[in-house]
Amino acid sequence: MLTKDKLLEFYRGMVTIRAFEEEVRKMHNAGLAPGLVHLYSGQEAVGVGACAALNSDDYIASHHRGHGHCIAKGSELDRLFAEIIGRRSGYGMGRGGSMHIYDPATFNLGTNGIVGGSVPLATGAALSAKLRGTGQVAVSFFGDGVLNQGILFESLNMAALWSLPVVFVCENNGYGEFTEIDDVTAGRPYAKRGEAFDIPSEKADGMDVLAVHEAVSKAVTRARNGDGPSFLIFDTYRYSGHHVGDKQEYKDDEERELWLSRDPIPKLADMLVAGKKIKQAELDELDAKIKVTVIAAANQAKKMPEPDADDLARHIYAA
Amino acid sequence: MAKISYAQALVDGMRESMAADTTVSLVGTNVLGLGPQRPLIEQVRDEFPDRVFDPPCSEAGLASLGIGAAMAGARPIIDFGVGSFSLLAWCQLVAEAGVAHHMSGGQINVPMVFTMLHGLRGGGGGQHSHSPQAMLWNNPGIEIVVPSSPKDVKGLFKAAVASNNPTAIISHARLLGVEGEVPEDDFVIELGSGEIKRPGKDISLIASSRSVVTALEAADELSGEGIEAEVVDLRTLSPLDKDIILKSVNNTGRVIVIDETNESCGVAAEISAIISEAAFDALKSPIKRIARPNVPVPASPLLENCLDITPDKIIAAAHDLVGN
Amino acid sequence: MPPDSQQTDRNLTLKDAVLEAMFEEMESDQNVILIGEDVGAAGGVFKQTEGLFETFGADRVIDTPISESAIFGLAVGAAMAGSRPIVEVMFGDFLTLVMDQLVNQAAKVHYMSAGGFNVPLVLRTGIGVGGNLGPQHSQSLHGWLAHIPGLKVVMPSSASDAKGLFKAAVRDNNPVIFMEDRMTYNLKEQVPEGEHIIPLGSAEVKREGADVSIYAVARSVHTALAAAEHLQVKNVSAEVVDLRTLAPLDVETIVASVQKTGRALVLDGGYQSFGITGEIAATIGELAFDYLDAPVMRLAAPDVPVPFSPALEAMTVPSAEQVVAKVTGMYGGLD
Amino acid sequence: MTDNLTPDQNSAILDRMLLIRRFEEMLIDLAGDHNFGHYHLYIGEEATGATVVESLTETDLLLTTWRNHGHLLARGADPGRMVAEILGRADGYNKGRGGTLHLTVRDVGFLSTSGLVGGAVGLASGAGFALKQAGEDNICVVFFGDGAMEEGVVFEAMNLASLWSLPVLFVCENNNSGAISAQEGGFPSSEIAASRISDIPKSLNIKSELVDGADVAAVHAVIAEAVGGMRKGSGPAFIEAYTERWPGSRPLWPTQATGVTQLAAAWDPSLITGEYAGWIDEFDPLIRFIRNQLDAGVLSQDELRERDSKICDQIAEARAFGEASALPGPESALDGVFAA
Repeated sequence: MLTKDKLLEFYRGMVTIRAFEEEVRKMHNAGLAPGLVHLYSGQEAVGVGACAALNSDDYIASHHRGHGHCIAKGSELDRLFAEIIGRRSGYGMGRGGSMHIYDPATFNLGTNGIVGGSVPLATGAALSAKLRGTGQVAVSFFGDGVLNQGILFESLNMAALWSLPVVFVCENNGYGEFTEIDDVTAGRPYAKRGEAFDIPSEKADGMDVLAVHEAVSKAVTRARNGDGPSFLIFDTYRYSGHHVGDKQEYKDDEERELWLSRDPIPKLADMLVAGKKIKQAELDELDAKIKVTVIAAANQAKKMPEPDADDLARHIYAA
Repeated sequence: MAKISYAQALVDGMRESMAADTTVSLVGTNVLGLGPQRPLIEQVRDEFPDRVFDPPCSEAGLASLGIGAAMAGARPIIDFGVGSFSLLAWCQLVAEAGVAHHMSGGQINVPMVFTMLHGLRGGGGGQHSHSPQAMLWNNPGIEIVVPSSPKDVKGLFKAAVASNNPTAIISHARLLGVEGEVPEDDFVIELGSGEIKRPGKDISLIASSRSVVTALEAADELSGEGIEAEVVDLRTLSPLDKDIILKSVNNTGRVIVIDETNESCGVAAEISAIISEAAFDALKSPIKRIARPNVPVPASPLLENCLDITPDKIIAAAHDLVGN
Repeated sequence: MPPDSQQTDRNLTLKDAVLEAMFEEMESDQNVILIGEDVGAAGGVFKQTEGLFETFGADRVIDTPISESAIFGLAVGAAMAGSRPIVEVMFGDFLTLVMDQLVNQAAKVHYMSAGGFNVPLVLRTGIGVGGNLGPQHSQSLHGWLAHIPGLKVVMPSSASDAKGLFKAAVRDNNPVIFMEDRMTYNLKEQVPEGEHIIPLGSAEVKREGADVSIYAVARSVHTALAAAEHLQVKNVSAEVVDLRTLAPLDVETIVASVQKTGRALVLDGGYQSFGITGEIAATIGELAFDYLDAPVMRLAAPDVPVPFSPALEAMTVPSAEQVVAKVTGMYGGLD
Repeated sequence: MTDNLTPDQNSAILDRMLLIRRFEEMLIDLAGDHNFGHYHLYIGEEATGATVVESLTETDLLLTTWRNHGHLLARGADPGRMVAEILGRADGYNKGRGGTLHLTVRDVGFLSTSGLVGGAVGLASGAGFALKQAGEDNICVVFFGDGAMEEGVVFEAMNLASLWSLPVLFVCENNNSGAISAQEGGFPSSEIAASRISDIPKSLNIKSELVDGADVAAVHAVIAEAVGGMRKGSGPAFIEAYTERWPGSRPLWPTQATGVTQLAAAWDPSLITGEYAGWIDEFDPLIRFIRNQLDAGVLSQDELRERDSKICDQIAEARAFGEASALPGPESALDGVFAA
């Protein structure tokens, strides 16, 4: 049974990510965040539920829609904003941007611009952890599009062969860019892709932070006990489309409303209130506080200095 | 002559190719990126609904699919969207498509087209800004088309589809919206034919893709100072029109090679080496290269702009040479 | 320890010199691991990893499935997490299969994370034409790698250099591609025992000369040295510069040599178009134009897939005779 | 398995198996006289290739790998021109550019012989795509080994074939069964976590069958059914044909470990001796098939001897043709990079 503190931690995490992404949207619309920006709004339950199952020194590897994972794993909001708008105090001093945020302090192997990029990276970190005997576990977050990438298949095979402490987390938000994933993916259910390699595989509700947390906790325990990888698929939804500015003409209202009705934040709030763990008014207060914190971090980031052109060629090679 | 955008001209070239040959199909529909020109590709789908496919995210599988289909007699167009993603299918590109004809002793042809966008695009960062053309030609067997204008992309596109070899059509992301005049008649531009985009006697600016546009801007300014720059557009890297390069160098004696691939082992290095081997005696001064510095592309606009090739960089280099 | 290294005679083949370097580095650093196809129990397809599995065990000498892309991606992840993998890609041609991981991940992580993560790994691969392996197992594709900022590229020509460069590569905190021409595997020479490090980015003049500089790496260095002997007979004194690493490139040594001789020939076993010869020629043209008495000439593999037939295959490897012809051409022909 | 093949078909299959066996035995000898580099033999797997082609029409397409000699011969390629190619001669099918690893014969329907693990599988989906676009009922067959199932491109290609219902028959020749393990210092031919290779295509909704690749009738039954369905548009199929690896392929360079095949071993057990007697007796598909045909009374020992003798003559001629063929002119090495 999860404690009230733990449930509130989930709540705080999800609301923070939602508020953060709203600020990113504003920044992008104001021309501050260059390139393509992919928002995590709608998928918060996956990142928060999964990262809450991890120790602080467990690894994660993320994807192009990765702000939520960074926040859930504990990165600082102002430095995240700073990276997204290309400032010198950002995690990558402005070189990476939204799709390439690396944070060694939280054992985050980076958001990634290549579809499937996170998969071998997390598998490799798991191999390293196993060889070094550290007891660390690695989680690879990836989108449904990766279900059709060969690198997933190669990595599943090796993780299973060597019983590596890695959890493969597929966030199925229904679309690869603008294409419905079901239209371009053979084989049902998708969990069979893991089962084919004798990897324990299951699908769970990605709009329910408790379901995510439970599935990932089981997988992490298995990994930490030396019993090898797991393959999890969470069905979820991206409210903002592929990137900020995507008009999402390929979706209909019925679909939108269905998923909105399953929003993980009110779902958890209702549970907390109905279970008399907290009053709605307290949650409202918490929401407001988080919003203030997030906006303050955003403002802080906007004041941070631009990169120095003299830094352009720094860090191409490590010393 | 109608004035249309590069993106529209590309689509027109594709449509005319598909109309002329029923074995031509389009697999992948991010040919025009995700920007404002993106919807134009729907013209192709509307006209040829049975020959346009939205595939899964499987670059290696798709490249293979295209190559195998071409070997079996079709003429597919396989779209990678972003040039950086061609690296996911590199093996298929260079070790299957590039070698099949030669390796089979001429028994097998691979008549197909790969499309992709390259170059600094504004916030593309390290994994969406690669310009793979130099690396592609460092392995023989693939034709490489790098157009700079709407007219050229249309004419070259049709030649690429008609060619019996694998051809990569690499468009600069920032050229898509650029407008230019395109003849209305049915025309094709032969692969391997460069073009003098602006004649001049004092200095040769040799470029391809978007660098041609930048070179033309620089040439205009230089002309105001009394320096007449000749702008040579290579249009295709493979086959390469060496004659047009050497003719221009023999005419001017001074050269700046401008290109957006990374400087080290890039297009500019190769062109420079070709010139110094074949036209050394015509040179009045060292050949200058203006290429992308050897740095992964940073996402920050400020840093990204440092990598961009601007008219100012070309003008400064021209001053150095003419003063030399 | 590998059997050869226990001999008092330190005359080792290039292959054994690298193996010795691997033994020493794995012995001194627990985090160094070896990953690849057939590198473990089988000791490598060319016996190039023989004995490592027996000494360091299956945990540190890891046999993999035939999944080049994921193997290399996994090595990048392991390196970010604190291991120091040596990844073997059996044939240089198979670099095509790891290109995305190499270019889009390994080369950029340090930069994009502003120094937050290092990727200390060595990708070891065998290259070069020979043995009639045909178009998919014979190429030398280092031009691509030298084009990508963030990668270091090492190409030794001799056993002693191979050991010293390999040890430096393993200790380097960046992704290093270590390319050995299989046709040099059995070349022997005296190799220093124990700690012997050659810093990456240091070219070496392998033969002093006054009249012409010949630049080369790996097997081509031997071609250049053979050509230099022929040229001596024609009273042309050739200097042979072994670049040893393409990235970092020792521009200083390159320029110093041509400033002395006034003539340059760049020789390479990789493809000419957009390859390393173009880069060196352009660099010399930019930095030493005024010293040049003749155009910088290039001799590289012709732009053709490497054919299988012995008769055809030989045509794709630059020969000493061709070097001599190119150099004499710079003098308008010599007897 | 009941015999579902006609006597004519059985006879043709036997001739193909004999041709392949004698060709490859000759190659081992040839390799002693000429250094043509690293090569791979099909001995022990003949029943698969020789039988699969029975279900194909002239216009079907094929793709294969470095272990291709059996497939090409089964499909009717000229052994003499094959020897010429293996020796890198001008009369070779690829004019000396391909060699054993890339021997391709377009005239009998082969599109590619890729040297890259899994390379041919990716191309096969493309061939299937073109055939489907063309709208005829032709199919495409791709032969590959178990190691290919470790390559990501194979998975991507199978997903596409399944998704778009492409007429591709994936024939995985798994010769890993009982292969020497890595611990014995040999080369395991695959490292796959899946309990059964055929589970992988099944996860992509591809109909998959497992068959004893040394059993002609069994191979024919699964192939004929799969091909029949594919011609009617049922989409791709995957057949895993397993064989016991021929001892002569260990370690990596083929050796005449089991000796030149004595066909009489099919009826005279005293001829089955030596270290690998077990393989010859139980797993050699040629011996098995001859026994089967003799038992069925459709073949006599004399007839077999006569046919073998003819095939051996044909192989000797092929060898002589290949050896007599000239090396290509070196200047031609640079020709033909691009098609006209």
